[in-house]
Amino acid sequence: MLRKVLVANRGEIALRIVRACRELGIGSVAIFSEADRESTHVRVADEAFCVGPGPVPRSYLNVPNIISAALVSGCDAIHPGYGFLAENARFAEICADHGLKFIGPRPEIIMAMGDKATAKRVMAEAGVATTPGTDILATVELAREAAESVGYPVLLKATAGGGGKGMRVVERPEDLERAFLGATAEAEASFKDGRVYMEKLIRDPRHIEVQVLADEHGEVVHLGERDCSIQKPSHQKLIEEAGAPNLSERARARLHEMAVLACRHVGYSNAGTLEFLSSGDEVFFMEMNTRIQVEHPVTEMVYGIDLVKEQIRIASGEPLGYTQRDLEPRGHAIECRINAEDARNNFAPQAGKLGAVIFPGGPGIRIDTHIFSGASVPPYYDSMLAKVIAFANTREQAIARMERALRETLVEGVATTTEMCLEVLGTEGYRSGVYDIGFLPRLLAQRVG
Amino acid sequence: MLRKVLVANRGEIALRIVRACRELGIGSVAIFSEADRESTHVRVADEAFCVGPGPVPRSYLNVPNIISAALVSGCDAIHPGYGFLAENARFAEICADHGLKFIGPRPEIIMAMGDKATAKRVMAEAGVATTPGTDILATVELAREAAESVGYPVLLKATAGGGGKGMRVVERPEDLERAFLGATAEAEASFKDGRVYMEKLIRDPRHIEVQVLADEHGEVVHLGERDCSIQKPSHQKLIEEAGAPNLSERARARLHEMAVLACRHVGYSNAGTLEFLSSGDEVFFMEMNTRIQVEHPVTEMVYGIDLVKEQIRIASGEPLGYTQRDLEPRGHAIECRINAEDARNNFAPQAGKLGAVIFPGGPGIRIDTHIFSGASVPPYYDSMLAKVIAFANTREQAIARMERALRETLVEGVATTTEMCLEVLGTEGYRSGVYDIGFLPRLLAQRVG
Amino acid sequence: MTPEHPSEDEPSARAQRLAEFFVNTPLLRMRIEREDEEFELARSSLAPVGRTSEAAAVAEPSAKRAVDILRADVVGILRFGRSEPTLGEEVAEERELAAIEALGIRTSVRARSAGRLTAILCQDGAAVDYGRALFEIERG
Amino acid sequence: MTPEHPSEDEPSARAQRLAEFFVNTPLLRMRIEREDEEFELARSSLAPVGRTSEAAAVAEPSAKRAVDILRADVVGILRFGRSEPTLGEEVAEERELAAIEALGIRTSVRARSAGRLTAILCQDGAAVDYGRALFEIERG
Repeated sequence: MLRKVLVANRGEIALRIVRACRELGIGSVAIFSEADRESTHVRVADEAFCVGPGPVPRSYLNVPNIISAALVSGCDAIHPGYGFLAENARFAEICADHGLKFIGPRPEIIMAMGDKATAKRVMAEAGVATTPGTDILATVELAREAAESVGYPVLLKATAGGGGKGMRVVERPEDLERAFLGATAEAEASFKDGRVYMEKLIRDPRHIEVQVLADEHGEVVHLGERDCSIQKPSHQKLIEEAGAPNLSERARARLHEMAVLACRHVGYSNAGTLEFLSSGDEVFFMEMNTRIQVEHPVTEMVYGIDLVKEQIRIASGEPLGYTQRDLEPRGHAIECRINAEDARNNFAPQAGKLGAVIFPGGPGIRIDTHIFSGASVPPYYDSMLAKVIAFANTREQAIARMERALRETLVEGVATTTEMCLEVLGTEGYRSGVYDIGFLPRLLAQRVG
Repeated sequence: MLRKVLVANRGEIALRIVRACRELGIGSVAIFSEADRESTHVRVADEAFCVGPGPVPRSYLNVPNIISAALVSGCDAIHPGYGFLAENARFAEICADHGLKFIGPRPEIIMAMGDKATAKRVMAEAGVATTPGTDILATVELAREAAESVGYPVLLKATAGGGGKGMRVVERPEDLERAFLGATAEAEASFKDGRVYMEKLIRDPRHIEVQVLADEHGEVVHLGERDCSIQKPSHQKLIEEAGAPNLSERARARLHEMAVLACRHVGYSNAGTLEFLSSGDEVFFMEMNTRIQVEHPVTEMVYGIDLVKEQIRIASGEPLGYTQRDLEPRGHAIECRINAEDARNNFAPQAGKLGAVIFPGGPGIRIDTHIFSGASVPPYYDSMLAKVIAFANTREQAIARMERALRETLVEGVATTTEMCLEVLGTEGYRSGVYDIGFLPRLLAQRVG
Repeated sequence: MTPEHPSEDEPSARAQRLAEFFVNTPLLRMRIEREDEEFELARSSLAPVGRTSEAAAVAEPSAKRAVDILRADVVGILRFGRSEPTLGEEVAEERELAAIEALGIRTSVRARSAGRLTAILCQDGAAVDYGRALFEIERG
Repeated sequence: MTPEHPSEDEPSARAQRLAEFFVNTPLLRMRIEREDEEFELARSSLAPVGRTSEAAAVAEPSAKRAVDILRADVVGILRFGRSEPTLGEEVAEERELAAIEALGIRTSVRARSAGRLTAILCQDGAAVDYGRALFEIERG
């Protein structure tokens, strides 16, 4: 087993990883920026090193200081969490160069999955259904030909993309040129990589993803799916659940099977998530996240498996020790993200000093948070303050439980998404389980209109 | 289903009941004393009524004000929680007289089980193993005869007893008279009822109890056992777990069977707990608690059943809707009580204003608490501030999880039992699961010596 | 921003004046928008529930004037009698101003001393809880 | 208890003096027992981790004197050079007082101005993190 892990992250996920280390009897070393000196992950870890000032490039992306902290504190591994350096293949290589085990898949897999076009090609080779589309399109002319063959409406996407940057919907041939040039320019500006590719636009899809775990000895299991279709207009997830409601057993089985197939094909190891778009009974591979996800707790609740502990065990070289047959989901889990955001103002992020903070508890409620009464919310980072997770035997009970939990939640000092989550949970659409990624944007548009 | 429930309690259990009401879509009315005006159960309930000043007899035992609050707010039921009026048969009758459903068993059962000698006789009739012993002993002479037949050492106990008051251990015949007179006088002083009875003293027993649920249509199920042997010298429980470690399957099955048998025999309804002393493979009925217990969450975790919701459903006249065969425990759960007590000073209760309060979270951690940063701990009430419950697939993992959770716990402003719990969890005795009710007293005695 | 001493016209000074005003109102939240600035003030929802502002409002004058606050000492329904109390009227000591009905029992609410009824803080038929302020009497 | 004005000899006054003393110590907890009374003082464990008391101790004099605090700006192992810095010695501007080794690279810690070395806040061979105060120099 690994002896001591540097946690190269902050906030709730850093705390989450420290907790897993503790429960495994492994040492933990936190890093923090000057803005996070009082944060919970710093208080709770065995040791903590300041790695730079508040702004992310100077602290949480300060690779030399992070690696140096790991070395001087005698760590033998680094857990990157999500965001920051989690999907940076070069960072994974640097860890290896310094004799530090990067807790995640091999660098070449991070690299391959980080390039969306490559990822899609690899998955198609593995027999995974992908959205009809193309490889990199060098010119408008090639894009025009491709669009005719794929069939309008199409989506232009940056290969280095994320967060909707460098993405354009093209409904008609006459809009193609402008969209192509716009997407290329935006991708160039955002990622210093202007290459774009094309996909068939799936209308009103659901975002369904499959959690996988793979050890370093070739054993691969899936831990079912999550529905993450409740997304802000920026495509950031707000509410997730496991399992996905109103999914046919056929589609569900196919998703699980494809996820395992894909991991075996690429020789994947550690935790990962395959994201799919689903429409009716059709599913299309979208991308693979080669790290732990924000929404991993809903899977943990229904499978009774601690995914972060499993990540560490796998990185230690241990075999999974169970097979797919040993895994059986039980009950239903929902996660609501409590973000420091003003939902009335386009989810504008909030910062400042918090007043009273009281989280709910009681049966079936799990709280993952780094904040507390009087804590500071620095302006530099992701706005997520907490995850409230509700678990119950049925989806209906989990919704009722989440509603009562959110009504108890008190976070003073900043605007939060608590009320927005409650509003979603109260809709007929959410309660029936029939919703897609356009659900929240439509709800918001109705409120304005 | 009941429409609106008055919660005749305070603190974490009042909050627990309000939460259950919320999840069932039932209205909730809190009561509070002037000292509890800012407490969480008041903030979270739909309505709240002040019923008197801080001291218990004037508020939480103020039956006229409590009943009146239920009536003027349009409640159709009262949930008594634990302590206060929970095992007061007369209060249950008064509720009925005012058309309020008392959420618990019928008054005559509360009455019968409240008298320890009667309870024991009834249980013996039902075929439940009870400690060898006697009925009420009127004189020292009768006590002497009884002791010869039961065999020394014996225990003299007050029939109205509780909390160790009116209890004496008698090791030798020459100590009997003094012990008898002492027990009688103490019982008279404490309970205005000097009657005592005798039991065989079980040396170094474990305290194991069985949770039952019975609907008002005759269906009875058990929800396994809890081991509550980690007790303070005052016999108050500090750490509980489900299931009991190192219990033979034969003893376990017998306990479960006897509990169900007893409930059927007395026509029990609602939630209840049968407490046993266990020594080796022998088990002896001790008493029955006709209410929800403090430690009910450990059972909820392993059975996936919300006991307080079940109490309300049962009181609404609903059938259980499942049988013993549908119930299967999963994993292991431990509860630690975080009390405002100075463990270095004989667990002297603490009161005052709290500073920072931060509870742990993450996978497998459940928190039931009414306190928060800056809350007041009034001097009038039970010193329990919070229950930290850890759940995991195995007992070993649950212990590791609890240890990391307690290390994260921060309650400033009063001394708490957090460190004491950690100390117990760290012992070889606790970890091996081989411990009895003398375990904590011995640990404390060692520290002093 | 230039580091000068804040003048009366600066936002921080205005915010402070607003805050001082706000804490003396019974409002939970106050939002002011002008052309170039916005202020939002909110009271902590952790403030004591119920009669806080009322209690503060009635407690303060008693320090300066000789004032009795009559409070409910049982939980029940408040009933005004046949002669409904009128704001400003002179009341005699032991005058029954109302009664609280609970469990079929009627508990009188009586003036502890003669004086003038300076506030009626309750309504006929309302459910009242323990300690609820009902009447204010300025002793004559 | 009789409501008198607290004198210097009363527990509350002594507690206050103790508290004032305590906050200026680096102690986390202090307990004093005498025949008839006990005092226990504890620092909030929520206080900023690490170098708080040290930072406060070195930050204060800088207001009165012309003091430079030299801090680590990389994470690594601190190494004193061949000429180990000595408390009280006069240092020249740009004098290398120590270096931080990290990933095989050596980063010098140099005096920003000439002056007297008034505090050495670090040890040879210690792991230092970003912002850690290392030396205090009173500018000459």
